[in-house]
Amino acid sequence: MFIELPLIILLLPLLAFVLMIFFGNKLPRQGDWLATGMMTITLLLSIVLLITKVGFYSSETITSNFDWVVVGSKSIGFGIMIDNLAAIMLVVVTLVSTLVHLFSMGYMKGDVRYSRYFAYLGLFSFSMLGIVLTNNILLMYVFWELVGISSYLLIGHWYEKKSASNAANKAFIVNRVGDFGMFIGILILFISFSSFTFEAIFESINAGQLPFGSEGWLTAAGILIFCGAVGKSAQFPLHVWLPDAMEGPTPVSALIHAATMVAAGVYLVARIFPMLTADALLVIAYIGAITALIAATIAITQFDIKKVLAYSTISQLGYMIMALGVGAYTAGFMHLVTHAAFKAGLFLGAGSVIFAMHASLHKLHDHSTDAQDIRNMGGLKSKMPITYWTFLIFTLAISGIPLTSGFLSKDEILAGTLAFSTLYGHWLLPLIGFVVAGLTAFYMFRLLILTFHGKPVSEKIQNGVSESPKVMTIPLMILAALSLFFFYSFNPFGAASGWFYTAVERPLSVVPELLQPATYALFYEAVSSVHSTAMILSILIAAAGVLMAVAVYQWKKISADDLAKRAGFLYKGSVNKWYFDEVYNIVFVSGSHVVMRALRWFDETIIDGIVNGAATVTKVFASVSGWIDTNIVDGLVNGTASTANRAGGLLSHIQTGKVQTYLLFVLFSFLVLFVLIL
Amino acid sequence: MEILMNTTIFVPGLSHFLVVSALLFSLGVMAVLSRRNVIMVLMGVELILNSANINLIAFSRFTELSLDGQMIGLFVIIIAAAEAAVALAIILNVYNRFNTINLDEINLLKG
Amino acid sequence: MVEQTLHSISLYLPEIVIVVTLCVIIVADLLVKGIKQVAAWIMLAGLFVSGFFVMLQTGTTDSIFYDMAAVDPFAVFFKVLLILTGIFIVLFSMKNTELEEYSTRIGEYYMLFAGMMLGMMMMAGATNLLLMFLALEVTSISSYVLAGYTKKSTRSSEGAMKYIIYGAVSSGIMLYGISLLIGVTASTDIYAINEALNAGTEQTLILNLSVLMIIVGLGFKIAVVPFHFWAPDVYEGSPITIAALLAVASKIAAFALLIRFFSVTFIDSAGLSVTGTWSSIEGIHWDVLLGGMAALAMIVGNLTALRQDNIKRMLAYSSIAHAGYILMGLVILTSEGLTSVMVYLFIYLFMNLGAFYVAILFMNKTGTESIEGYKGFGHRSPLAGVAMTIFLVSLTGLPPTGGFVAKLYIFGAAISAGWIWLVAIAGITTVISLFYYIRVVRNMYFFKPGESDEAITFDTTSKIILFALLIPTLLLGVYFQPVLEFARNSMLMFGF
Amino acid sequence: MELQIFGIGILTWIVFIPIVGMITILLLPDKNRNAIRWIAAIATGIQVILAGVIFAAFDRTKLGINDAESFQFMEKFSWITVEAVPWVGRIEINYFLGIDGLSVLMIILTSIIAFIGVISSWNIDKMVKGYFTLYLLLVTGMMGVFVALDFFLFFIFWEVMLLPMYFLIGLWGGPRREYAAIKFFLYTFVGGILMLLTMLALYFSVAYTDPATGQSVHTFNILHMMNPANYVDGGLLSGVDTTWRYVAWMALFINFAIKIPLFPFHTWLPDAHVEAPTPISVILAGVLLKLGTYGLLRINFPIFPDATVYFIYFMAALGMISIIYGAFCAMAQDDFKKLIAYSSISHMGIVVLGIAALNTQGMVGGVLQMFNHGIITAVLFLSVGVLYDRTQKRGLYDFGGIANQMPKYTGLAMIGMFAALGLPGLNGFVSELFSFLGAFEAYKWITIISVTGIIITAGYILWTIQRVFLGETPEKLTNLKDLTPREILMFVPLIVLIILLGIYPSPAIELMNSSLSHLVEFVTGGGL
Repeated sequence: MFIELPLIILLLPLLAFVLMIFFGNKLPRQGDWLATGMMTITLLLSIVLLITKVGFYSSETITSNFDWVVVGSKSIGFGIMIDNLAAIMLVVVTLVSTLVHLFSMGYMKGDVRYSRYFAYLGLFSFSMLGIVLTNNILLMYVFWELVGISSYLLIGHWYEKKSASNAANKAFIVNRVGDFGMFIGILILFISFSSFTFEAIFESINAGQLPFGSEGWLTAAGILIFCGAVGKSAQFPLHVWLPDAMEGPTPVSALIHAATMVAAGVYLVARIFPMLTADALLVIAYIGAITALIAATIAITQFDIKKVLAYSTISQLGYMIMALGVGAYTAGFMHLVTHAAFKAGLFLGAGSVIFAMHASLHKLHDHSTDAQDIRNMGGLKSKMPITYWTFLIFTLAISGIPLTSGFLSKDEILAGTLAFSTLYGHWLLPLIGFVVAGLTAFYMFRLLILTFHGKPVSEKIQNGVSESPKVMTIPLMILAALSLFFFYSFNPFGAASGWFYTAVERPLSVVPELLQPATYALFYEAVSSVHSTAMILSILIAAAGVLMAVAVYQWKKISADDLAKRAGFLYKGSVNKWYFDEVYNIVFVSGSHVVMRALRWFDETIIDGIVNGAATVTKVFASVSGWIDTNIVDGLVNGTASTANRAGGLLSHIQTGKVQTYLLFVLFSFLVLFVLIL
Repeated sequence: MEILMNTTIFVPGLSHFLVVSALLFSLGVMAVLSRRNVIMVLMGVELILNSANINLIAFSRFTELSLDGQMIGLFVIIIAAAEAAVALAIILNVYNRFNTINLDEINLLKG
Repeated sequence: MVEQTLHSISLYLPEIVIVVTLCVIIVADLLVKGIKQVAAWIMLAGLFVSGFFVMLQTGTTDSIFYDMAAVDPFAVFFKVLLILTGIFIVLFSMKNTELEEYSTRIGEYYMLFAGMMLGMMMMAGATNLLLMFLALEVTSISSYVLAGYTKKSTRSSEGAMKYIIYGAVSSGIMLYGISLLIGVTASTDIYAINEALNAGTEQTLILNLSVLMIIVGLGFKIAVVPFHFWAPDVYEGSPITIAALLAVASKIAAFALLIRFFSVTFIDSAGLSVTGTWSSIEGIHWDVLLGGMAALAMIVGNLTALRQDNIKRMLAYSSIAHAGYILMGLVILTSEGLTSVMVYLFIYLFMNLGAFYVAILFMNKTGTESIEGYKGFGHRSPLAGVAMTIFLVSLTGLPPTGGFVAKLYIFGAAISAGWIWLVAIAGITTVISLFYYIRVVRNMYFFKPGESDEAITFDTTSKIILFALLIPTLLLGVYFQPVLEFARNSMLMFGF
Repeated sequence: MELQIFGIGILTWIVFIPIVGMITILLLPDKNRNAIRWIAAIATGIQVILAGVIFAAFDRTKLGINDAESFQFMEKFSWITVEAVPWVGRIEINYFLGIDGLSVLMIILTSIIAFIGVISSWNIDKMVKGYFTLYLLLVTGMMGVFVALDFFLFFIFWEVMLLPMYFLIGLWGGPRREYAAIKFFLYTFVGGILMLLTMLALYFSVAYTDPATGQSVHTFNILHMMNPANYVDGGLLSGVDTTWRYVAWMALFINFAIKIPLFPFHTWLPDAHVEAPTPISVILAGVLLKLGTYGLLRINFPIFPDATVYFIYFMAALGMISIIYGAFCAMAQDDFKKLIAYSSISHMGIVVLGIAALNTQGMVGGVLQMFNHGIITAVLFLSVGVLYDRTQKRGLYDFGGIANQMPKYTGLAMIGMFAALGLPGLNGFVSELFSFLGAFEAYKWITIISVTGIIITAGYILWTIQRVFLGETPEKLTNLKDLTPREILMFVPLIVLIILLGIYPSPAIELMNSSLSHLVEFVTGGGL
């Protein structure tokens, strides 16, 4: 039963996609019920699967493999692998997807390409489930690209807007850069181990085989594959696409760019965790930390509600990556799960707000005011109570306030980094971790307060705002519930005793011992010793962040402008997102434009010119000799032709028409030949 | 003159003939190349042909070639005559068309 | 002696038939008045009869008139080619509007034509220097007159005049060379000369000089650079049928003579072997000379042809270039090379005559000889356009046409003999040749005919003649075994 | 394996059925335009059916390449035989057809593309008779090259394509058609001469001993040329690793590189593509370019294994340059067709890189890429054609917002574009994957640089999509009609293939797996 079930789970959304693409427009209500219904079935099946798997087969890994293609003597298989990681991820994806489907029925109502939108959601869900279910890095790459393309299609859903299609392009191309590394990594693995399956690769490494016989290449392979995660999970330096991706419809941002697709990178790192060397892990940890810090610092100063959330997503993803890097495997993955719930909630909540604002602005025929700018909001609390309260829960969760799911996972991550430092040094990692925790609490509460609290910026707009319909609020409530601690562990202050921790265990490293990170036992011991310190610190810092936000924005004790002025260039840098876009624009976009124009010029002038070029040489020659008249260009414009032509012209000048000249030439040649043969 | 007659030692050898013919040949070629009048050019051609004739006859006198050489000489004379006849006819026709027999002026066909 | 003479006469029947034809034409021209084209028909009949007698000689190897001429497969091969060309030229001439103006004295035309045929057939068989020279002169003198046949045309007159002056000087020089050769070896028979040379001689300077002088004469006849200057002017000036005759028949005959002369006279008999490669007599570098000339001919001919607008002139340069390719087969000094020369000539006959014929057809209908004037012809006359395209493609040497096979064999022979540099030049110049051939095609097809231009149609006879040339051109591209075997068997006369 | 219809081998049928169609067309009067079109469609349709039969009957386990016994559907007739003469021995040219795993896919590709080409030629109204006559002749030439096993025959088919192509571009092409046509002609002709000379050198260096008569026979048989034992002593190309063998390899390589086209022999391609009418661009990119790489694999690799190994690095580097260079140049284009033309250069570079890997993955990837690229560019050129038919424009900036006007068209075209971009799930990805897999095993850095090409490719494809399909629809484009059923008909088979082979490429790979493995062994083993 077990293999059919995941297959059905995988293929149902594909079926939905196909049906919606071909028949969506012809169905009643453009088929939204069909897509949502099928997704709901998928969700239910996934839950069944999760319970069965974790409940009854917890320690087993269920795989099935079939030959996809045989090349030479090597056969390449495709297959499905379900371990607890996959089972949990499955539920996360289907749950968020179902809720987003539901939410979209309200949010996207009346859209020009309504059925197309649902079709793409189906395609995305299919691809994402593929990533989760596969046992094989190649197939993962395949689905990896497919989620990329669905993300491309969804970001560009409103493709009439130039900014939307630009954002879609940017997302895809930046991801391609990461995928390039991942692709090379995959090539290395296959060439070394003749297989794409994780299992076989790990076994080979465990047996002491190394890519090209070198430890360096193993580390390189790990980092290269991680490049894929850098792209997809929007890690520094490839994080620039995610904020732009907010051009897509908000539910899409919730689904793809907050909860699931961007977490695929984390999932990927978790999948390949056993083959990562200590060096590779350290790189990963630092990338995560840098990302978390950069994004958090940017998020502080943004005013677009979705942009703030986007940067917060990047920052949280940095957390997860950092956690995996330091070896806090379970914590990282748990953060993925909890984050999926509350970040999806935040986005949907933001969606609800934007939806309401749009409706209000629409009524006022105001098309100049930005519906997403928090400076235009304020005081929406009373108008949208459900949205507000759920939003508050999500904010608490992301800030790591106790009793929320976010606290559980974040706390473990911070403990992990601290433990890592006690083992290896690298104090920067926990330092960044705690700073970012504070920043997170600060900017999230800033967002919450500016949006919902205080006085409305414009009474008129506020009057038009009303609570969203049920299809939109119910998903919010479900997600809010899921952002509370008891779903993950009955102990609100320690996740380690919960089912999650027992279900998802850090896998054993397969790399040669010298290259291994600290063993689980060692690491766990370190974590236990610093756990309480970390917990207290994290609570304090989060509280400080919240307090600061409240002081600045609620009580207005401290002027935000003042702070900004004091921060000086730091503020400027943060507002301008540390100029990443600008630098990339100059270096890569303009760079490639220069290269391509240069090559085009080269192609048309030099390469083609060599063919046509001899002509130029002859022309110079011609002007010197003054022999060749210039009016002889016939229909053959081509250069070689005209070269030959000119030569022909030269020769035909010998043909003077005077018979004695001919004879003179004959005599001359005669003499020359005579001299030659002597 | 007298001295020459008396010097009976002098017998023209093959090389004398060859030198004469070579001179004749060169004169013919010179005529062909330098004269602008077609008739004069034709005279040059005659010189060339006859220089060859001198060769042939000399060879038939001085080598085992015997009469073959002289026979060829005869044929050549006939051919030269035929050629001259044809040439003159053509030149006449050219004169009718161009009103000149200056070779430099007859060059419509070129290039 | 009488027996010998009678025997010789029986083997000389093809030539005699031509002589008879010549006489009959003269008589008929005087007596028969009512019948149109009577001379042409007589000429045609004569050629067929002569061809019949040539066919009878297949396989014979004999020497006639006291070693003056040979009747052997080699001669037969070339005579067949010559008669074929002759027949086609007669057919061309019958319909040529250029000649219609002179219809009252058309007898002269065919009479001279017959004379020229006689000379050329003699060239194919001559083994004695005297006969060789005579044959050459008979051919030349007839062709001088033929070139100037349309005497009301200034161009024709000018061409004829240049031709005769150039020709006379060349033959004079050649005669001087022959006289030197005869003097050194004391013999006029080429086999005897070969023996004498093989016995050893110190006169290499004189010999080389005489070789060079003879090359001047023969080079003039085959129009190879640097002795080619007459050709474009004469072709352009002559009636187009005569241009075709000069480009094909006279070249074929001259090659027959050239091959026989050089590959008999100057071959090191000790170096002959079954491997089919030979060497020239030490110290006499005729092969190098001819090789250089072949290269020059390919380069100069093809390059100069690029600039021509007159179709006759273009074909003149093209034929100069082809002379270069053909010569290549000779200078590599292998039997394979000679075979390939013969194959080339066989195919060259059809494709070149074909190109000339289409030019004749277009000229008959529109009066233009200018390639620029060909614009839109392909649309106005699909059949002739396609035919012209095929002939030109064949001349370029693209498969599946005969021209490809011809080049294939020449190139192949040269490669197998190791003359890579020559083949390289041939390859490059072939590419160049593409331009001027394709230009005609381009003009025919890539331009719309003008509003007033009507379709050009031809009568059935013309079409039949066209197909008679077209089909071999195409067929030889895919099936050439018979020609190859014919050429190869004809080669056996040298006894290798 | 033999398969005969009316006593004539199936390969002869598939090669010459277009000639039959051509002759029929020639006999019809000019005015019967539809009859002419239908005849062309039927002739090429029969080809497709025959190709299907071949696909079904093909024995996947046979090796082919150098082993005459394991070629399939073989037909061998003596064509020209000149009996032994003392100085050269016997001469033999055969009508020798046969296919192995290397050619079978190309035959299928050719038949499909030829058929689609006819459908997309339906709206050509200028000189219909001439057009289809030349078209069918061209098809015969292409098909012939893929089945010929005699070098002479190969060469004839190769050159037969030249003239029809010249006319098809030159008469039915765009504004600068003449220039493009002559450029194409010139390049190919130069290559042809090089090939001719090499062929002759091979011919005189190879002589096998006829087992029946004991005679030494010179032959154009490609398979005999692969056997070192058949080289005569002292032949120009005899021996191993001689300078002449390198020269000969290079001459052939240049010829094929012109067709592929590899940097720096590629400049004919953008012009030819841009000026050619749509169906001819389809044929050109879909089939003609593959002749180059096919030639490398059929002739260069097995006949000159030593030189191949000697030059292989050079070849891989050229492949790399083509990939990157083509991609950048594509990005710089404003003309839709030119963009696709340069993308072809880039994608054919992948083929070259793959086959230069000299291992099975690379080889399989390369050959599969030949097939896939054929299908994909066909779709792309058809897409341009559709727009060009409607607007007479090709500039990328002339369009925008097509997606709203022509949704069906946009969907189909975008699948093609994504396939070109190497999106997994579509066929382009599979072949690129294997090509790079193979290449990486052989050349690390070259491959890594080459793979950056996929980023650039994504760049120009997405940019193109954005400029053409996305955005607001400009006023002038608001009355565009979506695809007609005929147009859908020409897209659908290709799109189906793109998706099918993207998901499950095994049927295609099975066909060539054993042959290509054998080829790799043969070449790396030095031809033994």
